[in-house]
Amino acid sequence: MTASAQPRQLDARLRVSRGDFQLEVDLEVSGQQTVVLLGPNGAGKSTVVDALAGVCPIDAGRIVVDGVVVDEPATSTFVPVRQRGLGIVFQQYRLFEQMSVLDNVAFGPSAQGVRRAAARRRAAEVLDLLGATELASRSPRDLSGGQAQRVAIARALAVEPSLLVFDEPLAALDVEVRADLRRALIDVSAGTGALVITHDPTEAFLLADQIVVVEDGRVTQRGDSEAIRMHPATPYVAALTGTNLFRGTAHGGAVTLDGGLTLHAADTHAAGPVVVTIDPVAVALHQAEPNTSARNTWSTEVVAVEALGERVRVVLGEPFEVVADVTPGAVEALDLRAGMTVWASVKATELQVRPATS
Amino acid sequence: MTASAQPRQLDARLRVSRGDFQLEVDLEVSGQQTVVLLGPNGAGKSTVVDALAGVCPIDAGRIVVDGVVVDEPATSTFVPVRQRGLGIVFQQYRLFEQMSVLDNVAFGPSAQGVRRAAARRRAAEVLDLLGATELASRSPRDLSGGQAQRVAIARALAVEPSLLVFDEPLAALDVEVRADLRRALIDVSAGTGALVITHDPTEAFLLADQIVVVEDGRVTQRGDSEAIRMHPATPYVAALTGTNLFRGTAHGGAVTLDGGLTLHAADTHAAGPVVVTIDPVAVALHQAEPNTSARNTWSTEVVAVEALGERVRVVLGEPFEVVADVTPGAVEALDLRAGMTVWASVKATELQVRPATS
Amino acid sequence: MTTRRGTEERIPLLLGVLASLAIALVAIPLVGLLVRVPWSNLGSLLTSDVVLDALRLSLISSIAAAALSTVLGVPLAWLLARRRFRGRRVVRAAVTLPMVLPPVVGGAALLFALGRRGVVGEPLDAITGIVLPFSLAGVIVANTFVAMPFLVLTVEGALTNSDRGVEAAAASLGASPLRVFWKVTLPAIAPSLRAGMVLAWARALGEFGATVTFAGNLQGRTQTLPLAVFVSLENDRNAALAMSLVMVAVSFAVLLGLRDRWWNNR
Amino acid sequence: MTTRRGTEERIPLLLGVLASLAIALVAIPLVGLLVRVPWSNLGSLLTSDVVLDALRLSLISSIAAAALSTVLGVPLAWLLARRRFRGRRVVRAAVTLPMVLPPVVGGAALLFALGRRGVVGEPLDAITGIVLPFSLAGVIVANTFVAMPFLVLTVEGALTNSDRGVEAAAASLGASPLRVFWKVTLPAIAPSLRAGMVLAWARALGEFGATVTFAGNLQGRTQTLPLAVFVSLENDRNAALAMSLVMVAVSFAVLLGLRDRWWNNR
Amino acid sequence: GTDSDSDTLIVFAASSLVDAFAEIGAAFEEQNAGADVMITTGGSSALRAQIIDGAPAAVFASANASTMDAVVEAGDTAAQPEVFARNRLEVVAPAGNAGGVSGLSDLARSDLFVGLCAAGVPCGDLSRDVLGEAGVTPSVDTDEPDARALLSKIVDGELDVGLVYATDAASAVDDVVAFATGVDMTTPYLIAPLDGAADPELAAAFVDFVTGPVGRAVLSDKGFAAP
Ligand SMILES: Nc1ncnc2c1ncn2[C@@H]1O[C@H](COP(=O)(O)OP(=O)(O)OP(=O)(O)O)[C@@H](O)[C@H]1O
Ligand SMILES: Nc1ncnc2c1ncn2[C@@H]1O[C@H](COP(=O)(O)OP(=O)(O)OP(=O)(O)O)[C@@H](O)[C@H]1O
Ligand SMILES: [Mg+2]
Ligand SMILES: [Mg+2]
Repeated sequence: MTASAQPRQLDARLRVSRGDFQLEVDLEVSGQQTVVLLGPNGAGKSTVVDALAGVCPIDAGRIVVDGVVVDEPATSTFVPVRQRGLGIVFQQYRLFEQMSVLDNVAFGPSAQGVRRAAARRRAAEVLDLLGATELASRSPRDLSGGQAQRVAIARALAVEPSLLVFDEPLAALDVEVRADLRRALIDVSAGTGALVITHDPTEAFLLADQIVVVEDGRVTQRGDSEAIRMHPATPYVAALTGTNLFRGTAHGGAVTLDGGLTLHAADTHAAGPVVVTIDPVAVALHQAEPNTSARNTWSTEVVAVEALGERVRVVLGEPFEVVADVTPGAVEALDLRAGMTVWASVKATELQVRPATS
Repeated sequence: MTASAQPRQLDARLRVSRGDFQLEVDLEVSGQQTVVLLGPNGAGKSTVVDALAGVCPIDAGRIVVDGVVVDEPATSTFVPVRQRGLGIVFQQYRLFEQMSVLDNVAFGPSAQGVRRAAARRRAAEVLDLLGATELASRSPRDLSGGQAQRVAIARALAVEPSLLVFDEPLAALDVEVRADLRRALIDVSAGTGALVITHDPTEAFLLADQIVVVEDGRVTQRGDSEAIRMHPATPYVAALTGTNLFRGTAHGGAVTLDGGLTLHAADTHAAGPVVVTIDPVAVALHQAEPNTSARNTWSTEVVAVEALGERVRVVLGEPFEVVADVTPGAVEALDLRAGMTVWASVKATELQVRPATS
Repeated sequence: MTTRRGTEERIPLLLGVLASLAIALVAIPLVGLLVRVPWSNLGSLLTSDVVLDALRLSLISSIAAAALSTVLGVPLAWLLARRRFRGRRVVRAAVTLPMVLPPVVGGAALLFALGRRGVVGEPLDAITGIVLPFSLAGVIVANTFVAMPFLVLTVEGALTNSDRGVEAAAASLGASPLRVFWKVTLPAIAPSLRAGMVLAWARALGEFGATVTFAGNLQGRTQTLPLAVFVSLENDRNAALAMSLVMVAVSFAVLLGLRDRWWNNR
Repeated sequence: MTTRRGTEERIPLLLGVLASLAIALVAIPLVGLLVRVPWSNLGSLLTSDVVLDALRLSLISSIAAAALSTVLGVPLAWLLARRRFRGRRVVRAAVTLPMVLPPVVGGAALLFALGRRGVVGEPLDAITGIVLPFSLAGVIVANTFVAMPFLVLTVEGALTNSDRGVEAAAASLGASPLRVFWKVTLPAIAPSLRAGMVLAWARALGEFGATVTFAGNLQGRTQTLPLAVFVSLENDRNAALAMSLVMVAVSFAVLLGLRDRWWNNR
Repeated sequence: GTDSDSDTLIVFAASSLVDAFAEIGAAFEEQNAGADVMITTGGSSALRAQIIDGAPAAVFASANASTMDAVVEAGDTAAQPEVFARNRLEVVAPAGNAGGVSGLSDLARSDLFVGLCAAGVPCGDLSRDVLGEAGVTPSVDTDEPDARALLSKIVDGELDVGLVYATDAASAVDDVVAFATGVDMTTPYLIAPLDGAADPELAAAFVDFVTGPVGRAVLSDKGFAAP
């Protein structure tokens, strides 16, 4: 879904260093796309926002918004954030404590020259859209966490930006509002592009036209929800999607994992560096050493047992961390508890081996 | 799982007013229980924390921690929070910006008289437990959102309180860390009780021994995960658990909903105020007026269509808001889009009618 | 929110003792002063032309100086706290100098600079005909010179302390730096700004040395209350005490009149 | 984090103009002063016993007064900002009075209270033999009296502004109010505390009227630089200018010496 | 306030002349309808500095010769200065005389709190001349910036003894006891009209009035000696 003639809303090559942390991320948002930046804590997601907002000017690279270069160290170009046409919701909300909620939301339109009364009308509209009308006259200091987040979102929406940038926009919201807001976001960003930052995979999969996975300052995978779900490229993404993923080296029917352990695989053609994924459902558990056709068996410790809807997720520890999904019946039968020792088995055919690409 | 001889960790009758908002919540935590306070935004969850922390002294009622009355207006009892033995993680983290992360975590032990070196050792231990060792020498100002939340949790854990109070402890954390932390929380609170506040039902269902649902300052339901899931008492809880719930009045085989609409039910004995629940799967959708045996049919507008794993959730609007879960195939067949008009039907036998208790 | 009695922690002993000492240090001399005031013939002492003229001039000049200090000093404080520029430390050090200079020397410096024969004053007179010394304008300039540094340092301290993230948010909504400053930055530091304004006003109200040196001491034109007090100290001590009492009363009235809300807006 | 050049927004014209005016108001008189300083025989003027004695006394007394103001004033500011008690507004108004009183009157009030015949001073002398007037201790008391209010108001403003949620968090971790104050509250307002200390120090360094009235003027015992300046203004203007230059230089040195980090710790 | 500057006669006078000039000014206003005499007092040298810096004064009355000389040198006087009065010093102790003071020699006692005017101000210079003449080395506790400040510390009992002008001692006759120094030394008071006077004739008339019979009478009433 790449735009053709129309300029991209955002085209950014970001190179920022912040203390010891180095960020190297390339991002594009075009047309009416919603791009989701997904990554673990401290991956650099908010740093991307800070770079776009000019709080952390980039050290190298280039930020282009709506066809205009807004930050490019090489040419000493730096456009202040107020002229960048971005609507940003910061992770910490950053509401104006000395104004009412209504004035917070009206601030953007006012700043853009809308007359006072009109700006307040616009603010009231947006608050209404987000179901926060009754908060209008409150002080931000007297809001609950979720209410504050809703107001922060309203404030950013009120300026009708050409690109929306949302840092964890839904984290503090309850489920009902979250669904409403998700719809509102999709409505609002129908006209414009949106860059949404989240660590919540469900949110990412629901909102995203494209997902960009960031880990430790680097992009580790890009693609639509489907592609990311089907072919996780890193252990982090695999964990997100509930898959076990390992890196290793294949040699004729066996794969030696980076940890040292060797597993048998059905695929005898692969060679060299590979990525191995194992569906948690494919991991079977046994009370004693199993007499099974499965080629891979090992004894291990149960680290944790968690209910997961109709299945139960069992986390296994040494010698290699694997997640197994079993039925509640199995848990009862085996009397699974954290700390106990069990035997695990995986059939060679359940190992999906792909050549490592990165 | 109620404690027997041992005094309850927490026994609170909270009556607080804050501006227009009134809170009336009774809470008990005993033994090694984890009680989860679940509720929508602005329900008063953080106000409960503020009351326990003495930030919002209660107007009436009584707070007893570990058998000691710590706040009771009737007897003018008020014990400062520092003597209450609570470990609190506030929703806004509230880290000490002028200290390093390590000193933040060591602050509690130091305040309790532990010598400097020992306090720092303890802090390092807890940081390690939460996988935040590499943050130790950083300033809280230089942390990402999730890192800050982790440090706030470490800080509360370091004091080994007799009751842990966590206000949305996992909101900003990524999925991997969340799972780790959930385990750590369960570990830590194994010795003590814990009061965990959240708006995330998954989190609630995973952590809770008991769930207390708060809406608009009042408790609307109590029970274990199972009970809450099976018998939602309010539309909010129903929405959480993916069920349609309505209130109305039954009269011989029909129920008139509070909105005015009348539905046919199989149960002809119920009379008076009732709660009606409908499983989303039981709602069928049709392109035109259906020729069906279903007793309840109506024409309605599609408000939203959302992918939900293998099913698709369709939100229907006027004349009454119902959620339908259909297969992706059905979506394609009907070409379902937000804004279009469809016909919906529900069999009378699918209406579960229970007498309203509250 | 009204707090229930008994819900505040006791005041720590150490802090209570030190604060009491601080109050004593201020209160005892004031009591000493009040004891000596000639209460019996206070009325006649205070309704003289000299006192009324001086009171009027004091109010005008101190308020004008506080206003001028705010208008000029807040932007300077912002510049010092928010922008890195060459010579920033020198400017900051220079701004505090009027506090350090004995006021009399400050007045002399003002004369050297802005006096009729002064470096800037002479051309100013020649071009515009404006003569600052021995005029009310001169009193205001002298008062501003000594009072402004207090405002600048107070406001700068508060700005350094304040959260810049909120300013970034305002800028991202399209607000110009001036709008951010006016609508977001200033309201956020309001309590410190108020403290700074009170400091400047009070310093100006009590100012003596620089004023007498730069603007002279003419009743009805440049003689403010402190000058009148000083003159009476020389010959009529009772009158001086009575006038001091007026000053105490005026500032008490103003500071009490600023309702508590004005100070504690949260 | 070093900022790339060109990434800061231009200084808004209005703020820039006003800040420049503020700088001019301070800088021009200083230039005027520097122009008149007798540079040629500066050396001999400055190495006299009078100047060296006065410099020593000035440094001792101003630093002592700033320290005393901090030790007493910070607890008082905390009390005013954090606790509601009867008479709080009266105390706050009273604290500002020493700023408003002409220093000479302040000195007189100190004499009435703490002088040899004073309300408190006479019993103090009788019981302990301590006589404050005409001693260095008296200079320090006078300096503290005039300087402390600046610190109190600055710190109180900052405390009112600061986030009490963090204090609640500290208390919930078991910290006593004193520990919260010392470890959390004070560090959080450090920039304003520093500003207040500089204000108090500078005010004490320049203090003249209260000192001469309360503690007298004796070379080597109570004669600080401003007193020496005042006395020489009468007869040896060059010496007075030279000494003023010393004061300017000392405070410049101190303020520049406080590294930038000391001010901007974030 | 000031109605019109042309009728206002601004007189700069040394501090010790405050009372005397207030009376003389009032008498002058009575004789010259429409004239408004405004007396500004201060240390002689501070006034000198202001005059040289362009203060709009019409008449200057100084408490010693050297300050007047400086004004003359600066070319700011409109006529030759005249001596119009003299002042001498007295030893002064607070009423009750707790220190048992009896004369100039008590200034040498270290058990007393002793105050003088600072060197450089007229009364301070005169004090040092007098003490030198009498061969007394004072045990000084404070050098006050002017005679009035010194007097008020004696009145309050903060100082046990000091040297002030006889005119000052006379003004506080109820609060102090005074003793002659035994040294015959005086300081002259000079007066001159100034160049910057708005109405030079009025300025000259005021100078004549001060040196004339009315002025002389008031001055001697306040304890000044004849020129
Ligand atoms: N002001 C700063 N100075 C130095 N390092 C910082 C600063 N802010 C963030 N960092 C570091 O940069 C890295 C990226 O932080 P960032 O806030 O971008 O993470 P994030 O992806 O938004 O994480 P989260 O999901 O926890 O919000 C982290 O290691 C963080 O500690
Ligand atoms: N300081 C305050 N003054 C007045 N009202 C307040 C204050 N703080 C919160 N409220 C109001 O009290 C109600 C309960 O707020 P609370 O913070 O307890 O909600 P919450 O359940 O924690 O919500 P969230 O999930 O959004 O954090 C809300 O309506 C809120 O607006
Ligand atoms: Mg972040
Ligand atoms: Mg909350």
